[in-house]
Amino acid sequence: MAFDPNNVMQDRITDIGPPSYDKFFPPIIKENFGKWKYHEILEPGVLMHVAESGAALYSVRVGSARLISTEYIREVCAIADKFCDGHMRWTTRNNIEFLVSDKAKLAPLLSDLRGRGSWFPIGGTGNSITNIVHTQGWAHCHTPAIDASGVVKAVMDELFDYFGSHKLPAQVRIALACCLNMCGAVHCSDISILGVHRKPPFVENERVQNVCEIPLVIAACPTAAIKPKKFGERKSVEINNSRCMFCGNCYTMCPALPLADAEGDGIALWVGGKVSNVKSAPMFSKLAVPYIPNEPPRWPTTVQTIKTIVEAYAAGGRRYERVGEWINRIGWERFFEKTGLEFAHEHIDDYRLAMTTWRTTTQFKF
Amino acid sequence: MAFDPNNVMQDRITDIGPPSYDKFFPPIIKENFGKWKYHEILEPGVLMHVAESGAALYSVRVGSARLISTEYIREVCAIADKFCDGHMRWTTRNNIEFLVSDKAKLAPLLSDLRGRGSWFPIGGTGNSITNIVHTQGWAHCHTPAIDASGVVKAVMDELFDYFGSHKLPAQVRIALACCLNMCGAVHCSDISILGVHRKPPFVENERVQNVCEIPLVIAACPTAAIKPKKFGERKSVEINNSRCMFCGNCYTMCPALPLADAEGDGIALWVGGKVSNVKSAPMFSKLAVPYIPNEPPRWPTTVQTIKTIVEAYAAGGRRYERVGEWINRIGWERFFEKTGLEFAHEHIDDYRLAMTTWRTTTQFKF
Amino acid sequence: MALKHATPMLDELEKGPWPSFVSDVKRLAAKGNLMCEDWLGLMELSFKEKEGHWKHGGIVGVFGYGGGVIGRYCDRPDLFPNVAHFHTMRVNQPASKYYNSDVLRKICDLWDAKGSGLTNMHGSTGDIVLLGTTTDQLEPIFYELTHDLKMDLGGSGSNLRSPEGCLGMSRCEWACINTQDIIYDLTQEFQDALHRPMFPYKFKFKSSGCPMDCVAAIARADCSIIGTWRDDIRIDQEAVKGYVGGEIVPHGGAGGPRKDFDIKAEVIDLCPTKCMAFDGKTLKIENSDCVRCMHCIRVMPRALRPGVDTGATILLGAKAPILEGAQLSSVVIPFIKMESPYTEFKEFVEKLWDYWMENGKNRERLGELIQRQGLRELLKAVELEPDPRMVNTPRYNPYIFYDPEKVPGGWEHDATEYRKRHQA
Amino acid sequence: MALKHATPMLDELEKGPWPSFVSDVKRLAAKGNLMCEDWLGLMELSFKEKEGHWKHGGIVGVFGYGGGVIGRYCDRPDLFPNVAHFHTMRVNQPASKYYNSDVLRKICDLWDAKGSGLTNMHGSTGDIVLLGTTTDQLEPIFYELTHDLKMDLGGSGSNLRSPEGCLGMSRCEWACINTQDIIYDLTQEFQDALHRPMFPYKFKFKSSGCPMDCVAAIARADCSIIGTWRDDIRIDQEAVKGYVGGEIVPHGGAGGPRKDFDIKAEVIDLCPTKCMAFDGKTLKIENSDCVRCMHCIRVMPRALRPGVDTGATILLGAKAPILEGAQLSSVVIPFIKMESPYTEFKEFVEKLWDYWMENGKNRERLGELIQRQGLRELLKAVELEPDPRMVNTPRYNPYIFYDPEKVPGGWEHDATEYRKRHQA
Ligand code: SRM
Ligand code: SRM
Ligand code: SRM
Ligand code: SRM
Ligand code: SF4
Ligand code: SF4
Ligand code: SF4
Ligand code: SF4
Ligand code: SF4
Ligand code: SF4
Ligand code: SF4
Ligand code: SF4
Repeated sequence: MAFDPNNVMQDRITDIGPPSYDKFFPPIIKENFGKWKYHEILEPGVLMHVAESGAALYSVRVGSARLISTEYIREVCAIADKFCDGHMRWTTRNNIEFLVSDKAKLAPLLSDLRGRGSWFPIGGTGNSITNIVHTQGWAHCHTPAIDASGVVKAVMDELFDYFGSHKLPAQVRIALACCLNMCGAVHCSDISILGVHRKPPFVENERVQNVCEIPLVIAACPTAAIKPKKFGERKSVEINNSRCMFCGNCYTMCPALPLADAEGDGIALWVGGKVSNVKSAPMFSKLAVPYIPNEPPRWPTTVQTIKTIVEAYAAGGRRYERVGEWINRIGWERFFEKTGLEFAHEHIDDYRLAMTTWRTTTQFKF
Repeated sequence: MAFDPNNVMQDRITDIGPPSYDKFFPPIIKENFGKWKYHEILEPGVLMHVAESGAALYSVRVGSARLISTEYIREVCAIADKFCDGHMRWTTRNNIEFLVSDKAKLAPLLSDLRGRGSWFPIGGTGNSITNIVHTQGWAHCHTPAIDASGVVKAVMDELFDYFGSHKLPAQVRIALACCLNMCGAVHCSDISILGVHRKPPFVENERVQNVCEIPLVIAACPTAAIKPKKFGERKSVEINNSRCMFCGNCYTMCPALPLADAEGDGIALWVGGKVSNVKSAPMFSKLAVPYIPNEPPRWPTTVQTIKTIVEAYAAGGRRYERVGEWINRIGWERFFEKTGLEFAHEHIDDYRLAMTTWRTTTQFKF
Repeated sequence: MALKHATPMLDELEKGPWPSFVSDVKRLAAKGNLMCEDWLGLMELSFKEKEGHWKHGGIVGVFGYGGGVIGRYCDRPDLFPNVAHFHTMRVNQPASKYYNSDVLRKICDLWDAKGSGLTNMHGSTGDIVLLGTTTDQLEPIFYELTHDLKMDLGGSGSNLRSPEGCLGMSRCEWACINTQDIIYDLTQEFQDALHRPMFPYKFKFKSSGCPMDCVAAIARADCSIIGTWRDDIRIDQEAVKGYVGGEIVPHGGAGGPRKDFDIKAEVIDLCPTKCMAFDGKTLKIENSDCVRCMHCIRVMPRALRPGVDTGATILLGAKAPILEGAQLSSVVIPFIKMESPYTEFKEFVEKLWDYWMENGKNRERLGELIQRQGLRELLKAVELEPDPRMVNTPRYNPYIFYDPEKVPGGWEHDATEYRKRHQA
Repeated sequence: MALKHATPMLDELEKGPWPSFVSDVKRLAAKGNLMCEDWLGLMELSFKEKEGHWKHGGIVGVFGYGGGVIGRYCDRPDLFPNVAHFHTMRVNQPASKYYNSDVLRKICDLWDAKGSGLTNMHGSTGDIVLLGTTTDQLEPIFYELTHDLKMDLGGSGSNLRSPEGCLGMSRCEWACINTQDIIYDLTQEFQDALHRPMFPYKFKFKSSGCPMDCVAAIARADCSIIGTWRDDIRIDQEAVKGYVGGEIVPHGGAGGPRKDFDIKAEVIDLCPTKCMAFDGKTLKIENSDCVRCMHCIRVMPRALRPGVDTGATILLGAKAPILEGAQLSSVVIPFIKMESPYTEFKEFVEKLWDYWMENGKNRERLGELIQRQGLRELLKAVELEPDPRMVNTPRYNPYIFYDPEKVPGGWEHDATEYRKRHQA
């Protein structure tokens, strides 16, 4: 039965949930599910997983822009059909993996991919810089301080060499979020790119009462900077600018409190976070650079600063040492020295848990 | 001129400050000040410091109750006269050091000290348990939840063997404070004995207005549990018992809010703090036992629990490893196992920085 | 074909070796996709002005669901009428995102016909994100999705969000739990919570098969389910020799095809608990000291494997910074067996949600509630006993809220008797 | 001689090998000291009832001073009239507590005549604590103290408290600064602040000669002055050989007279920054990586010594838990030369106090003020530049209070222009 706009309840299907996880498995995975024995990365981007049965699955990982069109997906499908009996998957970091059951098709697949211009860079495995987890930016969201896809493209272009190689001490995970909501694991990445506002919202007193629920707006502010205030006859709010740290949470609650601003907005860079429990426990990312101006279309200062950090790490990190582990070993004083970044007031925490970050020992390096 | 009670201003001397630090130095220290070259502990309690000049100073350290009478001080003076030309000092942990410039007098001094009953135990150096830093308790303060000197005596009797020997992995510093004001380094000791109340203050509504400044009382409460309240015509305060964590700070501000109680009060034990910057940074002590009843005159449960902790450490700690470093290495799960202490709700922090203490990793031991 | 809007700034992003979303979208726009054309123009304007041009959502959605669609309107419909409405539909992905070309082409067909043709593969939570359609298309799309693709919407708003896991047993030798089945099962079990707002705020499940945490559960999920084991690491001593002898590439090749493996420097010395020893022949692990960090296993995957008594560690409360600061998840169940149908775990979840729904304030994440009320309240609500594995360190402040039930007389004093003993 | 009060519980504390304060006080009481007799009775009562029997102070003191005396009254003067008043006098100790028998006997004479004969040698802050006298004795004692003993009272109340240091250069080879002179000089310089309340709350200076911190300055002093060096550790390679060869007892004998010294296990491997190497002959230290933790030095005191370019690290804010939780001191000046007359340091202190006095609330310790206003405000007030050595880690929350002066247009938006670009 076709959809009938006048009767949306007809034949309605709801709450079926997603397809089962195994619905689209290639046969080799069905057969060896839970029985994999070991893996080996044959070359950057090419994984081999061997099952107890001896069966081997080859996964070829390619980078992707994540913001992709149906055109692009159709191309991916065509490749999968040609080499993988139509099977593929996406990784948790938005890379695509072509799943090859027949080893003979591996080399042809690789050369096919290489023949398709820059659409399908092979890499992202092992001690590489894999795809940047990111968010909407100017593409689709209402609170961004920066674009997402544009910055990611510019950064990945510069770091491209690290995507398709295994030459870093360990994996480096970069993430981007376009505002403090941090729609990603930006707070725990080796390097994080964060869109920040630097001007408090302005209050459109005429509109507040119409478009906002004032108690929700007040409750939304983490630093209690917002108070109710009458504006003539109309109910509105007042912002104590000196308590505002520009999170934009009030704007999410109330469109009459815009804070975006071409000169105010920009990028803060964070370093040293991680998620895995390998060797050291998961860690938050810490502030490296408080502010870099928004520089579309290619954000050169941001890109170069990240490059500098990566290269300092590549030069100084020891095998298996994540960025944060490297910094913990050499000390933050050395991190700032080696990267040439400036240490400023913004780096010193002054929020709720600030005192747990101060140096309460005479141990440091001159 | 003698003091004239009718004219206190006559000849008044003020603001002269303490005697200069070098006023009572023995000559050997005057001569070698700032020119010491190395030291060696000849035996527990006996330090030798050698100067660049070759001169050697022998310091004999003896334990002391700290709460001492003029009788006792006079005896100390007599000993100092006999062997040290009258020179001695007190350490930062209330031990006494007899300063011997003439090596020939060292052995006679030691045997003299040993001949004086239990007044002058020799030890407290190196990898020992030295004197317990402590406070007033029932001897002189108005807020204690426990006695100080009595507990210290009972604990040191039990640990006596560790005072006069070097058999621990590292030094162990024990401190006691009789209330949460913590008049000592109790918050950073290997083992801390802390007097705790467990009942909120009761409000003597009749008296509050007369004896207290209500705004100060309210401001004194760390958890904002106190509010002003009228009691008939009189101003008083009300305590939200469920927010009270029994610190007694309001009682310090206001005698009409007593909280001491025979059954409510008792001891909490803390472990793993340190002050020195050696190897690891200074650390706070952490809760080991939330509550042990007050058991005068010899606090057997407290004493035995401390003994258990010390022995677990003595058995498991590695050379140079302070109690806190030992626990950090083996993990808190093992600490509770090895000591047989119970882990309970009270151990889980729920104050301001609580979230920084939770286990945000899958790394732990079964 | 020339596009409607010149995009000199965006065009700069067609350079360079990384795939260009600009080239991609232009390609589709060039086929006559009007939404793509205007979207490019709008992006160019944002690049020029350094400010975004999307307004708040407004409530749009499909009938009977309280989530799955993010409303979005452009603030320059005068200039870009084709993206005046540009709502997102979140389509719940199959756990860990295996597809075949058949189903993907169907999605493309649907989205070319009824949406912008732009997608995110995938959203940060895990959904297939279909970017940009108009309000009138929502129901038709939903109909086709459920009827023809047998797919459903994902979560948004104060709902359960689409759960996600790492690929687990499908391709990974380290998976200690069946993450995919867990995620699928929970998603099905809690369909109602996923589609209809019933919580104080959003709630996320993520599951990783082992402590590598390849889905970043510990950083991003209110409830993180992470596989682990409680018996011994399995050792194949022959393979150890293979590594030591340079016959097997270390670290599964992640550091390149090198031959200079040094077991002491790379494994023994880097074990965080120093519980390993190698005497030149045999590798020994003092498993009671192992914290299952996976380091040795990942360096020598052919020699070492997780144990066989597997299950999960459950951690709670991860979230992004707003309001009370970012949190990682904290251990509340050190070990739980996770076997279908996950009854014990689901009972735990029900208790957890009851507690949160009863005590959480509007827009208060679970982690914030735990922060506000303390872990003690949570543990009581979900009937768990305190365990040192829940903390890195016991409290170091003396601000203990002693339980009055354990104090003789509770909170009461006998004031009269007190003053008999103590003159005021 | 039988004492006035039976003390069966206290008598239990006469047993055991540790010196007994009970035996000591009984000895004095037996000589006819009435205060001691009643004090013993009062203690016995406290032991029996498990509650203390002292009341709050009330304001007592010597003329012109706002500190130095702690008033104390007993709440059972009916039973123990001789300790009805039992005030403490804090006598400022000579820095690091060297005495000769002459001066101590004078103190004993004074205290036997005019006080209880009970003392604390010493109080936790460092004072000679004379425990127990009556109000009418305060002035006579003060007179004798200043005239005959040339001593003065120490601090109490919202004053500077009696500063204290480790014994430093007087007997320790590791002292990098002259702690005793620093403490004496500061005490003299700031006599007024010590005797007259001028602060929001108490303020403590403590100084240790090296990072061992034998006076626990980092845990207990609002301003902690800790000696350190910024050049290289001095190495005597011959002595290193002596240790390795078992000729010199390691750790200065602190672990007993053992001969099994293992330089690798005990020194090289335990160095927190792993900046040492020993090739069997020569010990090397990569000093630029050294964090001056003193470990290697304390293990081999005859081979290693601190450098010669010495000075101090200044840390601020340590305190006990009330109100805002215990704090350790935090680095604010990584390195400062400390040479008499300490002008630069004193200027810093003046700025610090100005800031605290201007901004501190009543009963707010310096550390709490810094917590409340942030380190940034403090650094501005004392004119110091931010330095990574001040933090263990830079901030990890994104709640940055950007300085409006660095933002074009500061906090202002052009609302009209904004709405030209963005329709509402
Ligand atoms: C495919 C994917 C899982 C999925 O369900 O999609 C995956 C797959 C594997 N991961 Fe992962 N990880 C994947 C995301 C992650 C994440 C999550 C993230 O980055 O957001 C993490 C945590 C990151 C962090 O700590 O910040 C992650 C931390 C690891 C680690 C830990 C490395 C470390 O030094 O901390 C390993 C072990 C290793 O590589 O040494 C690992 C190892 C592996 C192995 C070797 C597991 C196996 O035996 O198959 C897989 C191939 C790794 C490789 O690419 O070299 N995987 N892995 C994800 C690929 C993402 C991508 O496209 O790049
Ligand atoms: C006399 C005294 C200083 C004073 O001005 O009075 C002192 C004197 C020495 N200390 Fe200390 N320390 C003294 C209190 C401290 C304190 C403060 C405290 O305990 O309240 C500490 C910090 C404690 C802490 O970390 O919790 C302290 C931590 C050290 C350390 C670090 C040990 C460690 O493993 O952390 C050393 C080095 C060592 O012993 O290995 C040290 C070393 C020394 C040396 C060897 C220094 C020297 O070269 O002369 C002295 C003899 C040590 C011994 O007794 O074995 N001293 N030392 C104090 C004696 C107290 C007592 O009567 O027991
Ligand atoms: C689409 C997506 C970003 C992306 O480009 O992938 C996204 C987009 C938005 N997120 Fe998010 N979040 C997305 C994953 C996340 C994640 C990551 C995750 O789920 O693993 C997080 C961090 C983890 C967490 O939940 O804390 C995240 C933390 C937030 C927050 C902050 C929540 C907090 O407690 O701090 C907000 C603010 C809010 O809820 O008001 C938010 C709000 C939003 C809103 C709805 C904007 C708003 O304030 O109303 C964004 C809509 C953008 C749009 O127009 O399309 N989003 N958001 C992700 C969802 C796609 C999907 O379903 O797969
Ligand atoms: C006598 C002494 C304990 C001892 O037995 O040695 C002492 C005794 C008292 N202290 Fe203390 N404090 C003593 C050293 C300390 C120390 C240790 C130090 O100075 O190194 C501390 C911890 C460090 C610090 O300053 O934070 C200390 C932290 C407190 C506090 C909590 C302050 C805070 O900010 O948290 C209070 C509460 C108050 O000020 O109201 C306090 C209050 C008190 C009062 C005045 C009680 C009160 O609330 O009014 C006690 C008087 C007892 C009496 O009747 O004799 N005492 N007090 C110490 C002073 C002797 C001396 O001058 O040498
Ligand atoms: S990070 Fe902020 S701006 Fe970016 S998608 Fe999420 S909510 Fe929108
Ligand atoms: S932007 Fe954030 S901090 Fe500023 S007023 Fe709004 S909610 Fe408060
Ligand atoms: S710790 Fe408390 S009870 Fe003990 S002396 Fe200090 S203030 Fe008094
Ligand atoms: S005892 Fe402490 S927590 Fe309780 S009411 Fe008094 S000040 Fe507040
Ligand atoms: S989390 Fe563990 S089980 Fe899952 S993919 Fe990563 S390594 Fe494999
Ligand atoms: S898993 Fe980690 S902790 Fe366990 S043995 Fe291996 S390296 Fe050590
Ligand atoms: S702090 Fe340093 S200088 Fe002072 S006594 Fe201790 S070891 Fe010596
Ligand atoms: S002082 Fe400490 S950090 Fe420096 S070399 Fe010695 S052990 Fe290493």
